[in-house]
Amino acid sequence: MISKQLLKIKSHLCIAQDTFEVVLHSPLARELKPGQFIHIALKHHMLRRPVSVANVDVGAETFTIVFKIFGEGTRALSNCKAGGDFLDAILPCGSYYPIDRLQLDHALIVGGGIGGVPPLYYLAQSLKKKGVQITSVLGFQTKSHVFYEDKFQLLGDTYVATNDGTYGAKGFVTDIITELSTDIDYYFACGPTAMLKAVTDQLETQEGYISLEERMGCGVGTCYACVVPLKEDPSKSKKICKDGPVFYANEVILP
Amino acid sequence: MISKQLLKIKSHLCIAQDTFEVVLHSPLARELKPGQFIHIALKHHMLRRPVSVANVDVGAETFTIVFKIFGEGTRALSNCKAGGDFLDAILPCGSYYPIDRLQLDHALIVGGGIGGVPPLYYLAQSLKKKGVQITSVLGFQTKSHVFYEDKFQLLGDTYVATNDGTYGAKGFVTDIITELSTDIDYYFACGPTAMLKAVTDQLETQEGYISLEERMGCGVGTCYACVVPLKEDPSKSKKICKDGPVFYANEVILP
Amino acid sequence: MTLTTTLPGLTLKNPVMPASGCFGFGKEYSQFYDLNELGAIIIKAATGEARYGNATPRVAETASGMLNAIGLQNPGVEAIINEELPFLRPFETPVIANVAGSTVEEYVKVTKAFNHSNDIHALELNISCPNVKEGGVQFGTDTELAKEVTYQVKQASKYPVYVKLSPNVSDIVVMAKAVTDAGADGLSMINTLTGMQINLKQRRPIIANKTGGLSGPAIKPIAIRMIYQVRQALDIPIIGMGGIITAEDVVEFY
Amino acid sequence: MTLTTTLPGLTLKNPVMPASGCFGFGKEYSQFYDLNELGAIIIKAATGEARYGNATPRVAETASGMLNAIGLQNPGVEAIINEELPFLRPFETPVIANVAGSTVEEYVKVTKAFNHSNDIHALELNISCPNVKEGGVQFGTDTELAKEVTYQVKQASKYPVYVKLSPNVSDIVVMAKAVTDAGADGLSMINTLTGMQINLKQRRPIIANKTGGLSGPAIKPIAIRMIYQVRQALDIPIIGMGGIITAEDVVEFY
Ligand SMILES: Cc1cc2nc3c(=O)[nH]c(=O)nc-3n(C[C@H](O)[C@H](O)[C@H](O)COP(=O)(O)OP(=O)(O)OC[C@H]3O[C@@H](n4cnc5c(N)ncnc54)[C@H](O)[C@@H]3O)c2cc1C
Ligand SMILES: Cc1cc2nc3c(=O)[nH]c(=O)nc-3n(C[C@H](O)[C@H](O)[C@H](O)COP(=O)(O)OP(=O)(O)OC[C@H]3O[C@@H](n4cnc5c(N)ncnc54)[C@H](O)[C@@H]3O)c2cc1C
Ligand SMILES: Cc1cc2nc3c(=O)[nH]c(=O)nc-3n(C[C@H](O)[C@H](O)[C@H](O)COP(=O)(O)O)c2cc1C
Ligand SMILES: Cc1cc2nc3c(=O)[nH]c(=O)nc-3n(C[C@H](O)[C@H](O)[C@H](O)COP(=O)(O)O)c2cc1C
Ligand code: FES
Ligand code: FES
Repeated sequence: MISKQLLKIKSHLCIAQDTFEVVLHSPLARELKPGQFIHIALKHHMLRRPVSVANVDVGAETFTIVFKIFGEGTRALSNCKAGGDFLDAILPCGSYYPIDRLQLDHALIVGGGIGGVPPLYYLAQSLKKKGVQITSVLGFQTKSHVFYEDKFQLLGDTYVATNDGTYGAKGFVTDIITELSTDIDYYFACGPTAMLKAVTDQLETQEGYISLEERMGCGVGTCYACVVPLKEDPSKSKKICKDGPVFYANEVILP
Repeated sequence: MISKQLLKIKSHLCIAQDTFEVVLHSPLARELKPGQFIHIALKHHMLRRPVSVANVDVGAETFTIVFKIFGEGTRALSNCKAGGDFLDAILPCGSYYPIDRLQLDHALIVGGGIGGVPPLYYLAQSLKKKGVQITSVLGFQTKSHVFYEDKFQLLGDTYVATNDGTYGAKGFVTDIITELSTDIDYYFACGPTAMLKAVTDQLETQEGYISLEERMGCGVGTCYACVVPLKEDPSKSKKICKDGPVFYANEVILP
Repeated sequence: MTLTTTLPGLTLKNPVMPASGCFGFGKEYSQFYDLNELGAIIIKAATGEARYGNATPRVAETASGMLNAIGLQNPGVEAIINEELPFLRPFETPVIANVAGSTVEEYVKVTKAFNHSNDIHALELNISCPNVKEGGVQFGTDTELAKEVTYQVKQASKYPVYVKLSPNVSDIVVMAKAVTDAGADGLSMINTLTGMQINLKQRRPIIANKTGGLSGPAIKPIAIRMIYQVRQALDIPIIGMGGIITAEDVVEFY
Repeated sequence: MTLTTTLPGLTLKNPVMPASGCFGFGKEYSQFYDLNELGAIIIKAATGEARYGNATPRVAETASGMLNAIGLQNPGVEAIINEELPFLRPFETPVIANVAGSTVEEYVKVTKAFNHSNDIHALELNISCPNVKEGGVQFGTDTELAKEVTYQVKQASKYPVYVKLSPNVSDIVVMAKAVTDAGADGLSMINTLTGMQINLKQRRPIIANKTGGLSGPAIKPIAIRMIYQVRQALDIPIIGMGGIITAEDVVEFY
């Protein structure tokens, strides 16, 4: 059940250029599933900010978020301090990768940038625990933005592309996917819409799940800010905050 | 000359209920005269907050302000920290008690509450340095609001009244003034308008100076937010931020 | 001190109610707190048929406010009556239905459909949505249209009718008088002010619809001014909204 | 990149200028920075005779904004010409005079007085001050009055005339068209929105005049929307204002 909580900040770390990893305490940590997000209120901001769950430590009742300074809200978030500060958040929000329902031996994980990589790390961890073989393809703009590559390496084969070639392969995640010769059961993708479009086109014949982003109001399904039209009937829509952010790849029309 | 500066916070102390004494560093400290104020900008607030200069240490290039939490702005001010934080302020603002021009042996100082007492402390200090005898009458609402009595005591006879009688004499400053049998050359009053009205009426036959408060916009004389009508021609006005806050007692019509 | 408030057709335990569109149909927020604690619930706008609404992005943040251009997305009045309202039955909190449309006929159709539901207690006539191409705000900025739709809806409704006024007008009192003359039982004020925000990287409006409705503390001074003006001129119940966040805000609207 | 901007009657080094009323007549802020760095200076409103303005308090703070009800206090057009404008002579920065009045005759009188000054470069016709009992905003919300005063002032003026529009209207484009038809050389947008704030302890409006004009970042989305709408409809120079604080804000108005 979703609720509003004041989360204690356990640690706060800069892990790449403008990129922060924050560990939060919550008794609800154990209920957070890969793909879900929390919706964070910030002083002097009318709208909450959605940020994905990047990992969970059930024993410690903590979970991790990873975010990058993008505008005023994420800048404020980057100024929070471990120890004294609390974060006002709604959680858990949205749908998750339904891995418990899937017949899975080998999963392809495709993540792009700050929006894509964090939730997929939690997903990869969870898949690993279930004994699923993982191949990860991560895309970043440039070397200084790269993070979590080492963590993904520990979970399976991991390939990194940067748009400007300053690290890993030069180009896009799709360039790497073309080269892959592995058989996969499902792919799981998260990142910028342009990337999701390219990946879903490329992997059209594969089963997969994608996670979407949209500007949100309520984050819980009341305001209709975050809809996405459905392929089977574009006059119908689902809400990214409540029915998503994770959708079956062929379910929705990407904007 | 007036200017906008970032002032380093040297110390920050709670001296009475919700009342704070903050020492600020500025090369302009030596130019601040008794009765003048600084106009403080606060994040997330459109309007600056006027606060009087309560003392100056020319050697250290510092000056003191004393304020009480009244609303959101003064609350934010009370959360500033010595060491790291800077205050964005315009200074020096407004007119001052013209003590260098006056023939003075004995001065009566009448201050009411948080708006009145701080600027008069700086005035009393300055008068003392010139060898003027000082009698001070300070009014507060209740005992927990009383501050700076000891400091005034060091400069001359000091009487305190509280409205509820929890400290000093019960009643108003005017009750104490009635009892005083001393001859004074000038009085200097600062505090709530109701008090200023009562005091100027009571001391009608005396020469005196009063300091006014009003909601301000610019604080430097451009916006006409803070005018007060003149006794000699009520269709004319002066600006409290620039021509005031200190006025000759019979110059202005109190609102 | 009692917070009980009596309005035409409504007895409220307290005068606090979420504004239409901010609360959906109640299900989601029932997870956060007991809906019985609310004075009333104003549900999301209902139109004659299901509406998809505008393209996304539909919201943007502004200084002490937000813009929204949802475009009256809703499942249509029949679906609301049959699928959404039953959820609110167990709660003691009165429900106000928000009625929208592109034509007077559509408003009347929605009104009549609600006559068949016993799950609501009043109608709020939304003549002020700035985010749909036709209807919506035109009704709210044209005195004659506002009168006409108020009159027709009032005639058709078995429930009291509160008319929700648009602040995007030169003279709010003229508009308030017009709908009062046309039979409104009460007013609700204010809907959003039309605004726009630019995405500086892309140099185009953030909201796909370009303009959106500005709400939040930024518009509170405008809401208070308009409510004050109408109160001075007319003796009619007013449901106040526009930037209310704290208890102090609520008091300021009295 | 050049910031030079050319407008009717004005060549600006950069498009940044303080809005009327926020800058007095320049003297005070000349202590803070070199006035030569400004693109232009719009001075405080001038009326035919000296005006005292409203009772105090005249300002109040709101969420991301402020209310003001100065009431056009100024020393009168002759005193402005003789006592204030000479101070600005040494600066290279063009001066725009803000013309106000209660009647068309007063507007024309002020306009003609400025014809005798060589210290200004353009007029801004203030038909949108919400804080005076007569005149002011009426001219700005009534299309016929706005046309009439624009026409008369334009006829009387030897300087280009920018008309400052009020946002307190149902349709800003109608108003912009009206004053353009009447001869305006340019528009300036927007003046303040009428608002009110309550002092909760005293349970009455903070501002003595009760209502005041809302300015600041709170109204920026409304300013941008209105400027956008007018730009789509008309080909006339627009001086943009309303909540501009940062360089990003300036860019957003383009
Ligand atoms: C389901 C979901 C999960 C996300 N997970 C992460 C994450 O794990 N790490 C991370 O760094 N970022 C994540 N994002 C993106 C993150 O929400 C935005 O970067 C953030 O909202 C930007 O806020 P800002 O104040 O810094 O930027 P501003 O541009 O100042 O924000 C203005 C408004 O736009 C909204 N906005 C701007 N960009 C986005 C965006 N991409 N998605 C949604 N709203 C946006 C903001 O929420 C705010 O309402 C996620 C977004 C969604 C929808
Ligand atoms: C010349 C001058 C000197 C002052 N010196 C002192 C001092 O030394 N110590 C001290 O504690 N206070 C002083 N005050 C009063 C102080 O400025 C107010 O208490 C403060 O502005 C309140 O701000 P706030 O945000 O806490 O209150 P809010 O009520 O939230 O403020 C809202 C708005 O009202 C204005 N306002 C509210 N009360 C006053 C007031 N009494 N005078 C002017 N503006 C007001 C604020 O500046 C702000 O614009 C002085 C005022 C003036 C005019
Ligand atoms: C996301 C969103 C959706 C809205 N949808 C509706 C609606 O369907 N019908 C309506 O009458 N008003 C709608 N409104 C307007 C609100 O009911 C309210 O009048 C306005 O937001 C001002 O109040 P506030 O500042 O407290 O939000 C909506 C507002 C928001 C923010
Ligand atoms: C204190 C104050 C005084 C003003 N006086 C005038 C005026 O005399 N004439 C005028 O045309 N506009 C006047 N205005 C309106 C401004 O010029 C401007 O149009 C408005 O404040 C919106 O811009 P902003 O949000 O950048 O302040 C005044 C505004 C303020 C805040
Ligand atoms: S953000 Fe409100 S419905 Fe999704
Ligand atoms: S505060 Fe602007 S003139 Fe005094």
